[in-house]
Amino acid sequence: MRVLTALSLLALAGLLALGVSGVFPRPELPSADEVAAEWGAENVVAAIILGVRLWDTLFEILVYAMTIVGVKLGLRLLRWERPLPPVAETPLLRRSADLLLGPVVVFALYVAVSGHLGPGGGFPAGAILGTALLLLALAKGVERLSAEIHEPALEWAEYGAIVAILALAGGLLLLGRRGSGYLVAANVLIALEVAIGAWVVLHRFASSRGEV
Amino acid sequence: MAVILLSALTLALAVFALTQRRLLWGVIGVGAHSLALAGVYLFLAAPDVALTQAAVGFGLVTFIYLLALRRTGKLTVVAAETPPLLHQDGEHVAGLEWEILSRLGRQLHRDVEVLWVTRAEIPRLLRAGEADVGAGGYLPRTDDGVVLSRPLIPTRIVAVRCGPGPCGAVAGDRCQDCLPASSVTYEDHRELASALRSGEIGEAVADLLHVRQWVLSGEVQPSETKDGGEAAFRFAVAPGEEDVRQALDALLAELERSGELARLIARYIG
Amino acid sequence: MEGLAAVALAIALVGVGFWTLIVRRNLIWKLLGLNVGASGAILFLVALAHRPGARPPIVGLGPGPSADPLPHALVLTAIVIDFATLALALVYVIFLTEHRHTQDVERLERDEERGWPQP
Amino acid sequence: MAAALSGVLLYLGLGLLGFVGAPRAFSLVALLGGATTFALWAPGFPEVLVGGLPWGIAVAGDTWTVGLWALGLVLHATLLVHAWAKDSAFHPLTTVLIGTCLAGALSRDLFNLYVLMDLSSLIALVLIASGRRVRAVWAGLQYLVLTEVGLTLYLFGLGLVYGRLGTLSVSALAERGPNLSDPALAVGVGLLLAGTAVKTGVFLLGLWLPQAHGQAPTEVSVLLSGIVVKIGVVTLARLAEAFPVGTVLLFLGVLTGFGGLLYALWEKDLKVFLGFHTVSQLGYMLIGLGLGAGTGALLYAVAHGLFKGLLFLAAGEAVERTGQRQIAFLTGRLSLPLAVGLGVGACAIAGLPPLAGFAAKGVLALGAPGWAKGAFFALGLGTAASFSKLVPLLRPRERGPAGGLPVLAAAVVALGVAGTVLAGDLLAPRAWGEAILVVGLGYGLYHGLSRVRPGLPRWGFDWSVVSLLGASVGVAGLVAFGGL
Repeated sequence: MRVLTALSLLALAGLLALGVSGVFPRPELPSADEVAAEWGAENVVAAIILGVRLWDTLFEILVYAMTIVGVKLGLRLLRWERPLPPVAETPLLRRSADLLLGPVVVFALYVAVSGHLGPGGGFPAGAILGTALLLLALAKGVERLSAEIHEPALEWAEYGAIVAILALAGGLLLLGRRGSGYLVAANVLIALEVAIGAWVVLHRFASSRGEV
Repeated sequence: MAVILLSALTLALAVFALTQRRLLWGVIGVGAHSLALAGVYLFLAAPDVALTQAAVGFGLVTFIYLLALRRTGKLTVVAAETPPLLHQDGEHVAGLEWEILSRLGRQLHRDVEVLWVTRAEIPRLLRAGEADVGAGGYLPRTDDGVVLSRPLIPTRIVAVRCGPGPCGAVAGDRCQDCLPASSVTYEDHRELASALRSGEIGEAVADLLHVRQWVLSGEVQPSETKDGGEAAFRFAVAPGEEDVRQALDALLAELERSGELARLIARYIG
Repeated sequence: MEGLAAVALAIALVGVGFWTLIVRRNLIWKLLGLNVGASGAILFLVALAHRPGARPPIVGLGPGPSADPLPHALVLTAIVIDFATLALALVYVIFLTEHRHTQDVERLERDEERGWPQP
Repeated sequence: MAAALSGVLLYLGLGLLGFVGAPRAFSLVALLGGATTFALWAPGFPEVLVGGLPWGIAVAGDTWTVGLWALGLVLHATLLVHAWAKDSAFHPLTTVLIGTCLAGALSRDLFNLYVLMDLSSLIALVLIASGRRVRAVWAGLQYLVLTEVGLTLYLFGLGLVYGRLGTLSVSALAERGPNLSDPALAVGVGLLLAGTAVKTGVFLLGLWLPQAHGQAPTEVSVLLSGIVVKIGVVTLARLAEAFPVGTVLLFLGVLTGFGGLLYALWEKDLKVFLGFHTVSQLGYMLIGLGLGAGTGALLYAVAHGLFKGLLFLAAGEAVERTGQRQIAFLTGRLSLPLAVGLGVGACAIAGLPPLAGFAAKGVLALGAPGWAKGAFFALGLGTAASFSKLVPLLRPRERGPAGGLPVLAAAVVALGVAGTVLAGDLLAPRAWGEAILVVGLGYGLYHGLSRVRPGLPRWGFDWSVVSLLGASVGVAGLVAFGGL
């Protein structure tokens, strides 16, 4: 099997190299800056993601949302024979977690809101927020935190955010509205949805022990 | 230039990660690879991709791997082959310690994987984080630097003399501590026994379990035996694997209380 | 030159990743290999979008031509998709570990042939 | 255009709302909304760039779109009738999945199709694993990994094609007159084809299909074979539109047709058997695409969605109610509606007139060259022979609930009658006689074959990946060096 694998991988690499060697000369690029201006952005990538190819981005968001559903359904099935050992908790860790919370949220918000001007956008912002929140939560002890969180509210916020994005997309694509305000709104909604999703997924991975 | 250097680094990290033996190192390596990849994107004039790669490809992915590993990782056992405690039986591992280790694996939701090594290597591998548990009739030396479980089976250290000559033991064993400084060490008990039989050494220090096997099989006919004091077989646990040690101790205590341990000893050792 | 180095890296990553995916027996190792292989495809797109001396596709970031912004946008989607795939796959690996006490593909296949006896 | 897009948005949004509450109601409203928007845009609309120039996503309503929308809506209606009482996650997931498939039928953009193929596999995987059975999860995991490898290859191909031609839209690619003697395009197109073939489940490339379809819960199998596979088929149809790859598709079609059939002939597990037949039936669609007979391939895709849905529904119910998966143990244990459903489905797939399979096979063969007719004949013979295994199952034991079976059975009959009447030539006694002759010969062949027991190789996980890579390299090499 190893021989066959090596042969096919080598052949694949050879084919790809052959393909790359033939990729020149490259076609002319359309003028990107005008597209960005038309959508009210300075970052052309943001104009593409939230404007020209918003239709793709919708499905990307759905990929993410369906993964969350899958993780929820999948990790609920587990039967833990033994509870997990609690995460070590020290007062110092808890204090610094409280202190870090503010800056992290502000930074993530900045990444989201400025996404149409420079590098950034809803997805990285949401990922940063979700990951950082869970790290802080682990420092504080997941058990206590999950008791404090109102799961249905989180679910409402998550699906509400996606439906709002869908509605916004409908408005942008079907009615032809454009402008930086829409881009900021879309980025913030995406960041919200991604952050909640990251939080839910990681939280499940960290603490699920199955209700079956 | 920066791209070329970073590319080489990225590839090296990927190769490093994927050739590791321990999953944890693999995950950490792939995480580092993702981060280096984000650097490559930055130099390829793709700052958006770099940021997303760092936040999602590096942050979320590594985090989720680590969380998944926490409950599904392999329990790597390094051991010297010691029938009837732990030995390879055809395709499978068998023995008294195997019964306990496989129970431990089930409890921790981790696959147990046994790697056969020499006795002297066990503490080094555990300290380096290459393995979680050391086993195979482990008699700890005082300066091992590993964490020990509760005693599993009590035994004694015995010196057997067959003729004139120096004294030998297995390297890395507690028995090594009982020897005079000029003595000879061997890699495993089989070598020790054959050296004793061939007259290469005149005396051997070993645990009672091995000595009994030698005597029962007629391999060694001692002319004189000396008692070297009490000892106990234990499991060694890598420092830092506190939950493994706790689970192991709890399991051993439970087996002892229910009498299961005594039954196992009767079945395997008699 | 820079683009070509990145393309070479992308092809190498796919090789290394898929090799691991096939040769390793543990499911999590396989997923790590898949991860590296998929990151190769993403790098490939970004590398092909790069042109010599290109600036990032952000208005006002210096003179000269910008890199092709479209592949960058596509790749953002692909990165998220890779993460989603990985998360789901890990959930099911955990599920199998729970129910079969193993992540070893050969053992799972042997169990499959024997009709999944109780572990 | 606006109607079609809002139909998709409606499906997705209502499906998501279903996760929060009232799943059945939202699913039903989505179906009604989808049907309404369908009526608004049918019979089609010209291509539009959603998002505008220069990089917008091309969508259009052509015959494929119409056919797959109709198929998706019928399957959705069937599942609503059949699985009204299913648990809360099933209906929203189904709704979103169908919405994804509707979007896939609309899309004429290679990257959009990539995202949709990936999304549909992920949702399908969640649905497969929702059965909470170890074997389903194991099959689903292999499905996920293999699909992901295939889609990675697809991305490579996409990079090459985009890098060379600078566009992703199918029509724009076709306009630029792609020339496959250009190595970048040849390799790129080869990898695009291979990646899509993996996702579609073509033999040797997508070896995940039979187990994943066979081990999934009943309703999920219906969706998988009914419509999820068709996203791959429609992507292949788009690729065939953009690039001159007919010969490769013919090659893949013959490969998957006979490869799947070979395994189906000796498979004993009822649902896995049906899964192998999905692999085999793909052969008809790919050969149709390769010959340039788009209508025939589309008709076959829709007909296959309906009759395979019917077969999986009946077989799945039988398996779930009796707890037996082996065909031999199911003899005489089916209730009346299940036996009738299985019978109608088997007759349709074998090509008995005037059912859907007969019409689709007839239309496909209308303009086909001689060798293709021979291949269709051999495939039909093998299909009839392998489905002869199910004849003992058709004797019902008692009455029972029919669920969604009548909806699909009626659709199979209606499509068959309509296709037969509209195609004209198929009303001739000769066509009917030939079809019945093939089935009769196949039944005879079955009795001959039942004595042979060949040792077909089993494909483990690793071997499936190796075969995927090897076959993909083969396909790409064929495009690059085959001088096609």
